[in-house]
Amino acid sequence: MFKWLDPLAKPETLFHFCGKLTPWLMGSAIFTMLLGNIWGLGFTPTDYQQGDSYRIIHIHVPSAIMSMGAYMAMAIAAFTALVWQIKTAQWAVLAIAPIGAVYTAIALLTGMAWGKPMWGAWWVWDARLTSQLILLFLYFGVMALHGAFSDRQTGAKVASLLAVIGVINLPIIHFSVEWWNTLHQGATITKFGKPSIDPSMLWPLLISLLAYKLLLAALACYRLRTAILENEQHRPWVKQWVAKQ
Amino acid sequence: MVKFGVFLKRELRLLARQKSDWLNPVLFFVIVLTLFPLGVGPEPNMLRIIAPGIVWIAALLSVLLAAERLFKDDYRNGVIEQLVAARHTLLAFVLAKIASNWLSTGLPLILLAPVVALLFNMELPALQAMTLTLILGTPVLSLLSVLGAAITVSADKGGILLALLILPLYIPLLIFASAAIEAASMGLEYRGQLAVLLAIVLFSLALVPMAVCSALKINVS
Amino acid sequence: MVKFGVFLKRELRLLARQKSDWLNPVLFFVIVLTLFPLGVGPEPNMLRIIAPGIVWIAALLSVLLAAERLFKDDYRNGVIEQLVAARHTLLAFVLAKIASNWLSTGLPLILLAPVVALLFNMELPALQAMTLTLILGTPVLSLLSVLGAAITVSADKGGILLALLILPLYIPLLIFASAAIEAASMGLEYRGQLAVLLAIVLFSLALVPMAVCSALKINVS
Amino acid sequence: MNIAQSTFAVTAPVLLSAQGLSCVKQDRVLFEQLSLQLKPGELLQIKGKNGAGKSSLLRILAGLARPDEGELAYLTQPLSTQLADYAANLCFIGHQSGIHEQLTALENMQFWRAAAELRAVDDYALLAALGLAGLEDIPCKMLSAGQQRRVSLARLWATNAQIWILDEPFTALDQSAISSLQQHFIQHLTQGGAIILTTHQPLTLDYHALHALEIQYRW
Amino acid sequence: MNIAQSTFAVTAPVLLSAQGLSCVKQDRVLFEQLSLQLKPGELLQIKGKNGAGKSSLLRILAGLARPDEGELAYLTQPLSTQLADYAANLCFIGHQSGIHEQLTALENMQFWRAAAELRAVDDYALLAALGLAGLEDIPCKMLSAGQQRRVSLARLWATNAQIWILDEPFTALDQSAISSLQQHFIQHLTQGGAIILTTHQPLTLDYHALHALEIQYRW
Ligand code: HEM
Ligand SMILES: Nc1ncnc2c1ncn2[C@@H]1O[C@H](COP(=O)(O)OP(=O)(O)OP(=O)(O)O)[C@@H](O)[C@H]1O
Ligand SMILES: Nc1ncnc2c1ncn2[C@@H]1O[C@H](COP(=O)(O)OP(=O)(O)OP(=O)(O)O)[C@@H](O)[C@H]1O
Ligand SMILES: [Mg+2]
Ligand SMILES: [Mg+2]
Repeated sequence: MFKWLDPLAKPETLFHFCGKLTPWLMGSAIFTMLLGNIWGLGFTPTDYQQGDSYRIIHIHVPSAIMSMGAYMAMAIAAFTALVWQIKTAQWAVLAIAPIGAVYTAIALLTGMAWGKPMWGAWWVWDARLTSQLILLFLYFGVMALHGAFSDRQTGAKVASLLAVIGVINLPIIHFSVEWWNTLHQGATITKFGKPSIDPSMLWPLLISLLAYKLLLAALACYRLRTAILENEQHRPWVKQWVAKQ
Repeated sequence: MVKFGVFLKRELRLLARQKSDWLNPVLFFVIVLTLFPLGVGPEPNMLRIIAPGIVWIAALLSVLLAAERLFKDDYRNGVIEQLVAARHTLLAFVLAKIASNWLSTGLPLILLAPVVALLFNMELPALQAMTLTLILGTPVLSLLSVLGAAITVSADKGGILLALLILPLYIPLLIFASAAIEAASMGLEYRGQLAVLLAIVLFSLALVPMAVCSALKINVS
Repeated sequence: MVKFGVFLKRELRLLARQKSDWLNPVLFFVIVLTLFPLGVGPEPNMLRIIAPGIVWIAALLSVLLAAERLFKDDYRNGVIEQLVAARHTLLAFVLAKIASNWLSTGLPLILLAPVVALLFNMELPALQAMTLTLILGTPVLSLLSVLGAAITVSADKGGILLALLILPLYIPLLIFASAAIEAASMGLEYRGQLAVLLAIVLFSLALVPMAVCSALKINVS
Repeated sequence: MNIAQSTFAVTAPVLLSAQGLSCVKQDRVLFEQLSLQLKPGELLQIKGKNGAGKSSLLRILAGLARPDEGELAYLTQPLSTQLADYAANLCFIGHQSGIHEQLTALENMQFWRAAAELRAVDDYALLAALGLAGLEDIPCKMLSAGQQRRVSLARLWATNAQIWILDEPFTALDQSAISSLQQHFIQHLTQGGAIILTTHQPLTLDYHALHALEIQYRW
Repeated sequence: MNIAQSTFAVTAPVLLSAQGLSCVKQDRVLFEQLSLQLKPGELLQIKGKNGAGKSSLLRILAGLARPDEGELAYLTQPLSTQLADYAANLCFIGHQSGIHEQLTALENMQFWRAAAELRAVDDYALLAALGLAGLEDIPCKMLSAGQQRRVSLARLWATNAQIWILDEPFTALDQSAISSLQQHFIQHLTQGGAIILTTHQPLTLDYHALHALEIQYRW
């Protein structure tokens, strides 16, 4: 495993590796995205309770799930960066953070848009909603922290540290928020139960999920390449590469 | 006033260089607001009742925190020392600081009002009243916080001292602003409260900048 | 641990030299608490319901404000740089900072609990629960705030950023502490919540000091 | 000092004069009954051991602090009635550099242009002449100690002020920067300017009217 | 350099050595392929213009920053495996003085005694010898620039560390303080210590093994 990963720590190798990967990832992301959405939006039956508004599920659920997946990916990169002192991993953290934040925001916004017809309010202080909001804050924290240092290196390292600390916090927040709600017995709105999903809806959903995953990988690779170029601009290999373009 | 322009540009440039300077107060404001439902409980009616007070307390705290370090860098680097030595440009400098503080914290809070209304399920009239009180009130917040920052600039640990000096001055603002929002949410007239807020703004606009200048002079000598 | 003693004495000496360092957080706490009745309205029942959450939010903000400048002076003067160069004494130094932060802000808040109970018309069981949660929770507050201060020590603007980083981490504490107080005021059992708080304290005591050390190292290099 | 110069100095007006100054810090008298005069073309070097009171004197002369006793006069008028005029004719650079760490060298110059009425010179050319070519556009925080000092001193090439008060201007500068700064001092002096400075390093050039004032370290 | 000394230097173990160091800031290469050796009894002066990269090099040598390329060794072992031992044998004083402004000179010494394993010397006598008699008990904030520097350097009289890394130690000091500091350098060197320093002021005493390493300012 390490034999395979070790050369990737070198910026130059990683740059070319990502360069090769990006078009494939992007292509398959677009393909699955189209497939999932056309199938999901066009060819699934209308829900007898919710009408057509439930179709937002094809954006909401994958982005919600992948917002957490992105955080995990970011935290793993951060952990690698701190323990093995790998610079490229630091850059990966910063490459993933904004994508994760956007996913989180999409999940929140689509959820709110869905909640208005369902619950009659844009926002309720439900456990899942609250923890998703806090996830957004965690992403913002990582990004803001990076921006607050004029020394780029320090900023990247510190942001990695926070990303790692945040991952310990993620399950804690998740569960405590859940308990908080049951403890209080205050919520007047019954939480949305797990709707048992018809297979005809499940498949497009799973495809969309894959699409979001691929898109995350593609965008992360792309951003990582940019970051490598930015940080290594003084190196001869970058100059050679630029000259070739 | 040409100088005011130059100085304001400098402050805005500093803000642009560090986006966190204006992003953070906004995020802080939102985070403090989310703490309340977590601490007090998610009951919507309860939240709607306490919302006006909480919004204003959160606004106060975020402006205060943003102002805290306003003069610190310039003091430590000797910039203020030299402005005091140069004398005539000090007031323009202070006005630029106040303006940039408001632009970077007060203004975003006003723009954020709809989001707040959403989080707390506020109705349209309450939202309107909240926006109006924020428009009138945030300049006062900025003025007072800048004053506090100037007073404590050479104090060895400014942070909390600043908060202490400013919080009592802020009480009238808090009372009238939250009363206005409350009145609005019950469908009542609230022009009276707005008039009081207006008076407070004008009063502090007239007095505070001079006070800031002399506070800086005292701190340098 | 002899070193821990020396370092703690140094911190306490600094506190003794600047009384505002520990007086101000306490006063800030009280002032923020008095703002709530002003902002939210003086209705006693309402106040009693929101009291637990508000006490804990005020406690957080005051510990946070106190922590903000904890490392700044030592960073600017190059003290931290040299401690990092000397390596083995860094942990003792960090522990002393955490201890002094708690002694100067957490402890006074605990002693202040009866006054708070009075302000908000809390009953005896609620007061007891509040004191217990403060005893268990304020060390966590100190730990987290010191961590935030260490992370941002070389950042260009500390204040609000610190708050932004720490607030999410602080949410479990807030939820369980205020739930405990609420349960107590309704005459219910609250050992479960206390146990969770205890777990959080132990967990953060074990991990945070190391994290602070590495944050300082990163900031210096 | 050649004779032509000293005659010039006698007939020239006194720019700044101090009579019977004293300064007390805590319970220590740093200096007492100190008097001095500054005329156009003169360089006055305040000497003394560490802690003698040089910086304290300079801050008093710059109008930043008040003397415990004694009078200051600008162009023979009491300073207190002339503060604005004096300030406009003064350039003070203290132990602190007076530049903002987050701003670039260029932006700091622009700020000083507005704050202290600098001449509209070409900042790029000026900074390049000071050895900062290519570094005009990064925040000063990222400059080395000596480079920050250079940015701070760049003001001296653009100011119209006649009186310069400089507290250890040579700190952190390398030898070539020190000698070009001294060259600039001489130019300023021959154009009728006047300088008060402290430094622990020797002044190496040949000044026409170099006066020294030694403050004894007292305990 | 006399012959006896240089033989000693050849046979002595290498305390600190660096191979092929390079340092990159932003997009600028400050130095590349820089190598050096430090033996007991040697004083190594890093020279270079403002901004050449002297401070950056010292921070790397002190283990505070990592080089972008290259290896460091302490007593011929890689530094990364020896960090704790190396730190215990090192005294680093950078551009910043490392003293807390609110604490008195004595209290700062006590703090350093705990933090950096200073010898138990008589602090009062030491501070008095450094010209701070009577100022031991006021917060360092109230000391002059040079006095603060003296407090910071007082550590050098009480440390057991063999390797000293000093970034412009003479800043703000007056001539007498500079020469007594240099005297102390010589004493340290003859006792088998080693020093790396930067300074823009000339070293005036006669050192037995004085090496210089010049970093060219590159753009
Ligand atoms: C702002 C509002 C909302 C937010 C922040 C939100 C957040 C989330 C999150 C984080 C997940 C992923 C859960 C997991 O992976 O375990 C999720 C899944 C889901 N959400 Fe939402 N949601 C919101 C509103 C809604 C609404 C109004 C509905 C429909 C009634 C809804 C239906 C679902 C469904 C069906 C799933 C997938 C089921 C599952 O994985 O258990 N959400 N949502
Ligand atoms: N954090 C940083 N980011 C970018 N560039 C930096 C940073 N720190 C230093 N530099 C650059 O590195 C160069 C060397 O700085 P350094 O402080 O090592 O110089 P120096 O040789 O000590 O100079 P001086 O004699 O002025 O102290 C400078 O030109 C500076 O612009
Ligand atoms: N705020 C203060 N309170 C008490 N004493 C002070 C204060 N500021 C300075 N001093 C004392 O005044 C004396 C003179 O300080 P000053 O800074 O003027 O010295 P200096 O001649 O500039 O020395 P240096 O060469 O070190 O810069 C010092 O001995 C210092 O202890
Ligand atoms: Mg001085
Ligand atoms: Mg240097």
